[in-house]
Amino acid sequence: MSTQSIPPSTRAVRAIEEASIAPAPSPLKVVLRVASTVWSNGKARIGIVILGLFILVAIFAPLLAPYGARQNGFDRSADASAAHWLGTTAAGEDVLSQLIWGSQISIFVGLVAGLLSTVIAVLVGLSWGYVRGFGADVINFIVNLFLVIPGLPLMIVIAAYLSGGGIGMIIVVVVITGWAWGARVLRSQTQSLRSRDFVTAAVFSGERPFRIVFREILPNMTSLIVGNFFGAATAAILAEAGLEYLGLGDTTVVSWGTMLFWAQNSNALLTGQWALLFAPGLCIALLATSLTLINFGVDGISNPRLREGKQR
Amino acid sequence: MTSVTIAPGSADVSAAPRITGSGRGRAWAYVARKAGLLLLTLWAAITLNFILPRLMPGSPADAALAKLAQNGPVSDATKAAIEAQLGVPTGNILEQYVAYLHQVVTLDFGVSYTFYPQSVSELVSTALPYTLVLVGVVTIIAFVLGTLLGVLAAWKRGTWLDTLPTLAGSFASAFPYFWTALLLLFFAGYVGRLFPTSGAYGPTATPAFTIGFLGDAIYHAALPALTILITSLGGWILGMRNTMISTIGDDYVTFAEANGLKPRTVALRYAARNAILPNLTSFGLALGGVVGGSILVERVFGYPGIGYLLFNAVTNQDYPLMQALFLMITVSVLIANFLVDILYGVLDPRTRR
Amino acid sequence: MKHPTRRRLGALVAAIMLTSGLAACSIQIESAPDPSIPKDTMLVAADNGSPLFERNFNPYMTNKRTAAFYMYEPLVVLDNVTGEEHPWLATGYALPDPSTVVFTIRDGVKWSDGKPFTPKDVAFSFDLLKKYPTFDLQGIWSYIDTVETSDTTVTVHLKAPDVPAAQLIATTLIVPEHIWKDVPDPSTFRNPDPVGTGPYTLGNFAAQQYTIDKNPTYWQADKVAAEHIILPATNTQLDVATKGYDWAYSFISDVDGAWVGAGNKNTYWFPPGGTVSLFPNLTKAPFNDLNVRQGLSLALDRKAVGDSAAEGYMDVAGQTNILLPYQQNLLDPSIPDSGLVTQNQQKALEYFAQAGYTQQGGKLVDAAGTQLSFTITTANGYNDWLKGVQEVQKQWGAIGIDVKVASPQPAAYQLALRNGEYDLAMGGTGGTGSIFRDFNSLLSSDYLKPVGEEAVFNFERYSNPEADDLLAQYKLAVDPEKQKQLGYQLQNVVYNDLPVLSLYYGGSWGLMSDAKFTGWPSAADPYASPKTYESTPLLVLTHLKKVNDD
Amino acid sequence: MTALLEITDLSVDYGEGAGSTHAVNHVSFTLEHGEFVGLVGESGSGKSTLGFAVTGLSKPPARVVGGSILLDGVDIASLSQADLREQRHGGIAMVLQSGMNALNPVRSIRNHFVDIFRAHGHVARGDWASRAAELVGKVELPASVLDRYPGELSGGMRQRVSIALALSLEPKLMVFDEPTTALDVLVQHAVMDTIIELQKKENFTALLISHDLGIVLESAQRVLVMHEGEIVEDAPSRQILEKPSDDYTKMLLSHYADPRAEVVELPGFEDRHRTPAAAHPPTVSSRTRRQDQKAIVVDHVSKVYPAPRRGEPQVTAVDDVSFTLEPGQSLALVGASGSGKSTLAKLITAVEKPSSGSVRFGDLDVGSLRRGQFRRLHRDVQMVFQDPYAALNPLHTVEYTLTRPVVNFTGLKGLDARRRVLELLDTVGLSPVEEFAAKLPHQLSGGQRQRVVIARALASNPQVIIADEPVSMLDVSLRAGVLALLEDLREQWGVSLLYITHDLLSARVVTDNIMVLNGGRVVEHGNTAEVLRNPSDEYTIRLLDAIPNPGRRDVA
Repeated sequence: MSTQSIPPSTRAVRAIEEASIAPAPSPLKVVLRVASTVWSNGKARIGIVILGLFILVAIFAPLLAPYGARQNGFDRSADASAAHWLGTTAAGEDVLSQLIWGSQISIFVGLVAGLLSTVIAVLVGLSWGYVRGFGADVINFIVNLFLVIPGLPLMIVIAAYLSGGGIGMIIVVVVITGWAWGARVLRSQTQSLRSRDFVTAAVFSGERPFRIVFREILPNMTSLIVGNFFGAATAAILAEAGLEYLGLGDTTVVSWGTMLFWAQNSNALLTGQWALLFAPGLCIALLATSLTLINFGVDGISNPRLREGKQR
Repeated sequence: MTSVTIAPGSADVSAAPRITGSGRGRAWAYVARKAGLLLLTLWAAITLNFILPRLMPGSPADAALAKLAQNGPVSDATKAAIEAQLGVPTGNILEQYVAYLHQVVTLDFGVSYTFYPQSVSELVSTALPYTLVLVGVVTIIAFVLGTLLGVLAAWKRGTWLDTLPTLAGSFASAFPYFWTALLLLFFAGYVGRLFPTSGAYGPTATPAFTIGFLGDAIYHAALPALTILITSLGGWILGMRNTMISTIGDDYVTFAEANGLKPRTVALRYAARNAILPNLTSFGLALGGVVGGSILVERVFGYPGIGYLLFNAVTNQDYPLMQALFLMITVSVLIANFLVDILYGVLDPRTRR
Repeated sequence: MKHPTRRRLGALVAAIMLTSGLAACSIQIESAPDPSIPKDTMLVAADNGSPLFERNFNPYMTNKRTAAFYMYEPLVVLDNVTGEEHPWLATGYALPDPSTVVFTIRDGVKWSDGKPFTPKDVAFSFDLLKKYPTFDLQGIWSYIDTVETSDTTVTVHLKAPDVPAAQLIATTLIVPEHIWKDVPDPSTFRNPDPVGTGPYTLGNFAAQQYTIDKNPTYWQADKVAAEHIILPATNTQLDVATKGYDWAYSFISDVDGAWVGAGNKNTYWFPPGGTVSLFPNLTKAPFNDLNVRQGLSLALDRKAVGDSAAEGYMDVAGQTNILLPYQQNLLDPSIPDSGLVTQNQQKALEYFAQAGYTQQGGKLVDAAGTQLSFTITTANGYNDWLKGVQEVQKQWGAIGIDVKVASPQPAAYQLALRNGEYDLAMGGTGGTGSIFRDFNSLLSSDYLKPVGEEAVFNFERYSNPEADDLLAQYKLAVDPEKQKQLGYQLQNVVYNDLPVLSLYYGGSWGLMSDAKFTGWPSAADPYASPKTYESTPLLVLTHLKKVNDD
Repeated sequence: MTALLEITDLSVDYGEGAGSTHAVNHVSFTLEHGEFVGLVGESGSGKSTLGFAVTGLSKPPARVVGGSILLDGVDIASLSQADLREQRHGGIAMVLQSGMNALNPVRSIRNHFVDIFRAHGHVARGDWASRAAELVGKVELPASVLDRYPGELSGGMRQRVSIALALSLEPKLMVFDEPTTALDVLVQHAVMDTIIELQKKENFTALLISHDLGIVLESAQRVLVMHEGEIVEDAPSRQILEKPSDDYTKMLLSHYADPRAEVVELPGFEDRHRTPAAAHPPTVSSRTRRQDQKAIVVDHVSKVYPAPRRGEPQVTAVDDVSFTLEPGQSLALVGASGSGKSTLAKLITAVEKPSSGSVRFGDLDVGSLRRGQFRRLHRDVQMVFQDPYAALNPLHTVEYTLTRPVVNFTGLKGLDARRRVLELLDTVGLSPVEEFAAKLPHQLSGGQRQRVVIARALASNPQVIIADEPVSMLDVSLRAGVLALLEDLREQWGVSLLYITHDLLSARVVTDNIMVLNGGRVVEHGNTAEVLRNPSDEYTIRLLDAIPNPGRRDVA
């Protein structure tokens, strides 16, 4: 421990530096280290377990689901029974099977929309952090605009015009409204990194700007990017559920959001079928929670002060 | 000491940045800068609102006519009459834009396709107060409460005062708004019959500023408010906790402890007071999300606000209404953000420099 | 570190198990009427706010308050379930020739402000619709030439001989001349204080709920049982089921469990209100080939489609455009099995073979080996239709047709339908209560428009001189028996030529409670449609009896 | 009379269990009333940890694991948090390293005082204003600062405010933890003077924690030398200076010298009597390796930055500076912070463009280079950065870091490039080279990192190296090695060196010529030894006076 007598402020700075850095040369190892740091956080571990379970359920849906997602012809609005653990829908479909199949869409939308928003956020954030002058001001303005414009109303309006587009449309809408936050965070990190001496040193080493951005700056933001991905995925899952609940998605697809839409539509509460309403909502909440919990661990990487442990 | 004497202290005192201009002048400059930005952002949002429908497939005019035609045969004469009545846009894109800007400035958004002959402005102005009060008040309550809990969690880090609110908060904030609303509606409204299940006030009441009516209004707003509170509280707790944990590690907190200040003073006036600043910015940016969530909440509770109206407009393809509502929501959020900026300026002396 | 984590995880799992356990048992909602609502007052879900009520009682506006229908009356009430006409403000009408309609106006009717109702009011109302065409939603002035009045009659001269137009004209709501003549611009007039001839007048009006009170001077006041009617602005199905509503018009899933099971002597009646059909685009191949239409029709299990769409509450529709069983007397008895088409895949394939399509490897292909493939267009948000279409998709898929589903927003759907830009589209037919109108709008080449131009009716773009001729004869037929015979022939056109593929009946979703009032329309006593809007509620409101009327 | 502070067998650990380290290892010492004692050690010696333990401010992961801290007979280590807080008034006060960060940025200075008065109740409410004014007066600040916010004050003023705040506790013992380290040289000197005088006037006991033996010897009566968690020497200042007994103390001491002295020797640097005539030109052999030696010509260069905000004047960072850096020459650029020396370095390396005047390297107009053309300049002009912790990308191995400039500038590839990298490591004295090539920055010490930075600068075989305070972040004991390396390179490779520093002593040992900058202008220039021995400009004299000099002050 060589930093112990460095006074607190610099100690913290250095701790951050060393934390966001540590032993890895390749981005792959960085990811592995991020993963292990995240895993060391108790809350994050719960999140990873829950997310893992959901992903397994989604992958093995064909094996796990007792019936097909749209298979109907069972008793309508039936209560839970041995044949239908969570009852049936008003259309005579098995709720449990829909729940299991539905996980595919929610997870797919969450991951894809999260990934796309993160990619856009990284591209915009990095270039914006690296350019200066008028261009940066313009980007700044646009990003701020997207930040303050209320996302869901914008999504609703866009979705209303682009109706019938299905999952692809939802992903597009979620990405359009979801990239700005990450871009802002990554931009400020890029700015702080680009003023670091090792970036200037890379210029002196004759590196081209492209290589500086992707080999010097980007790998140092791994934890932020990972965090942004989980945040964006959480937002995407909730947004997807909201849009589908309002009937603005593709209602023919079985997902947790459309299950809630049909449940609302056939008044599942009224028919006493509240498992139909409760279960998809709980799954959405658990999935989103799992991502939030994972981000507790990811936060700990970018800000060591947030790591687990009693402080006072 | 050497031959050249330097007055002790003079070197660094003179090196202090010169303090020019009056504090008030700088404060106004800050407000003016933020107001300028607000206007620019407003313009951009208004323009976006203009461009959006024009980027989308199908013209709003066609959609409007198709909508009206559902009621029965539309003769050519009627068609023309309706076109004129609804103010279906004419002229080239620039003329439309100018006309549109004029409409926005005069708050004349034309006639609602769905609720004809009611004008859009009329519909918006009846709904707006409910949403503003509901969302505004609840958001502020949630922010204040969440911030306080966050302070407590950070200060008592590692104890149950930390773990419980953080875990519960992060779980609750992952609830879809409408789902929380549905659960509350069902259990507290229909099964428990504790609260009314729809409307902003009793069915027979007439809005007035009397104690009775206000009480009734609060009673009716209880469930929607609780929904927004439950789902948004966690975010504020977490945000405050995390920034406060950072400020607790700052030197001025250590120094305040070294000076033997009371723990409460250190926690509130030093650690929390500084942690709240970045959180305030997040507050401004999160407002859009809360307003969005409230749309779903209003839909579930049949609360006669902007959100419910927007939902109606969307399901009925009432484009003028939809656009006006989107604009209203955006403008409200922008203005709220502006106010937050001003508050930030008041709270942070550094912005006045 | 490890222990608390495991404990937390355990708690989480326990919570999930607990909630899922709870979820396993369903909860029966009980209806609990508001005790503050007296026995003579009816709670009706008829009017929805936006979400608040706008005080608009102009009967000619689309967005009027529904109760305007209980305040303003037509000359004749036409019931669309039975197709029966009930003389109302007119004691009757006659057609001395097919171009002239003479309405005999009821004597002794008073406006709710005490002024007498006269034929002048009728003529004034007709004129109003001429002056403000947006009011003329039924387009009566496309038939009317002139209107003249006497002390007791109103005579309408038509532009051309058109017997069925009389009925249309007769359903126009009538407003008082003495009030409306002073209205500066009726086209934007919201008529906040309505004065009508109807059984009810406006009581308290608030943005979330209004009350209408019995009109003491109503011309058949003795038949009106409910003293007051409360109309709230929000009527969610949960509200309807739990708050002791007396009358609502709404489709509720699992009606027996959710509505009847909620107690409060709840009953329901879902008579057919129209036929939900598939419109083939007859300008396009292969739908212009009758063999293909026959094949498609025979491949359908309509029962399954209807069950899927309406959760088993609606009957299969026959291929006749007639609503059964309540229009049984209008049905051509010679049509086999009341026009019902039963699924017969073998026969379907035979028809397809005649059209050049054969099954190969489970796919229905044409001579070139291309699979028969098309899209069914339905409207986003019309969820019963969507469910029905999905069932159709499944069934046609089973014989090897590649069916896609498009569900644009209703406006875009309407546009596609009207412009003929679709392969097959879902749509409603019939159900107006008038046989002529039901078939005219479906078959008349008067409405024929080329693809790309908006048609107001005849969306499938059917053109058949025989049908046109039958419709022209109908316009001249004053004799009911002659009308009936023409109706039979029109039914045969639809049955044989398949301009549309009827699927199942669209329901009229009447939910009623016998707790306070009895005498609701029902399968046993189908005297009127159970719907809460338009003029048929006048029939219901004058038919109800108070419970414990002692 | 008993001792004010009596520390017996104190141990402080970092972390728990197997992974813990002993930061402070069985330390014992006493402080008498009214004493001024210095605590010296390099980074990692445990001196700050000790300071925090003494003041009862140890925070996790640091834990006091043994021993006692008796203040007037009361054991601080065993006091409850509440009791500890109570005793802050009239007990131990602490001044933290960075006055910039020790004040709450959103609270006015007055409120900082009020918070303390309110917490301890030792000043009557009516006297708050006058007492606060009196206290800031003691640290030579006007009463008007009370209404300022910390952000409106300079670093020196803020550190003075923290001292006044600590003083307001009327402490018996004041612990100063590196009170001037983050401050500019001239300001450091002034603040230290204030501390020394305050201690005399107010008669509190002072414990000055510093890495700088010079500062400590100049102010303290007694010095504790700390090394690897233990106190290796505890003796009066004069004795430390004249007869140090511990080897570590001796080593520390050997790195101090007076740049004004006739002969300046540091470990590894025998004095070479730099005079214009005797300047060491590069050896002939190294010179022949160069085909085209070019000079850097700075011609009437000014750099003006726009006003930071409206209504304020624009900032002239560099004001009409001209000089030539001949091939093989070494030139020191000295000045306090804000003197423009770093801006000048940016202008020469094309990071910034001059507002007027020109910078030329041979026939290359540096000021007009565009981004894409930087390689042309950087092939020959390289830079050594101030902070070796920030100058290396933490994710790249030493080999990667060194390979990039080799590939970019020399065109070598594959094995040839690797051979060149290992050669460079050998040149900067990092062997075994294979082993160092595979290391990541965090596995290296500060000195080793700086050597990697130097090796990177050498990779393109440059003609000019610009070194921006290359040793200021390093511990004293490591500085000489890095400086010696730079010196060797210049001599053996024929590289010319522009050495930017505020440290006149190091300028004296590595450069032939010197330029003193003040407010963006050159105030004095000439042969380094001559200028420093006979300074003519008042600013140069002030800079020289600000250097802590253990031998200069009359040690009590």
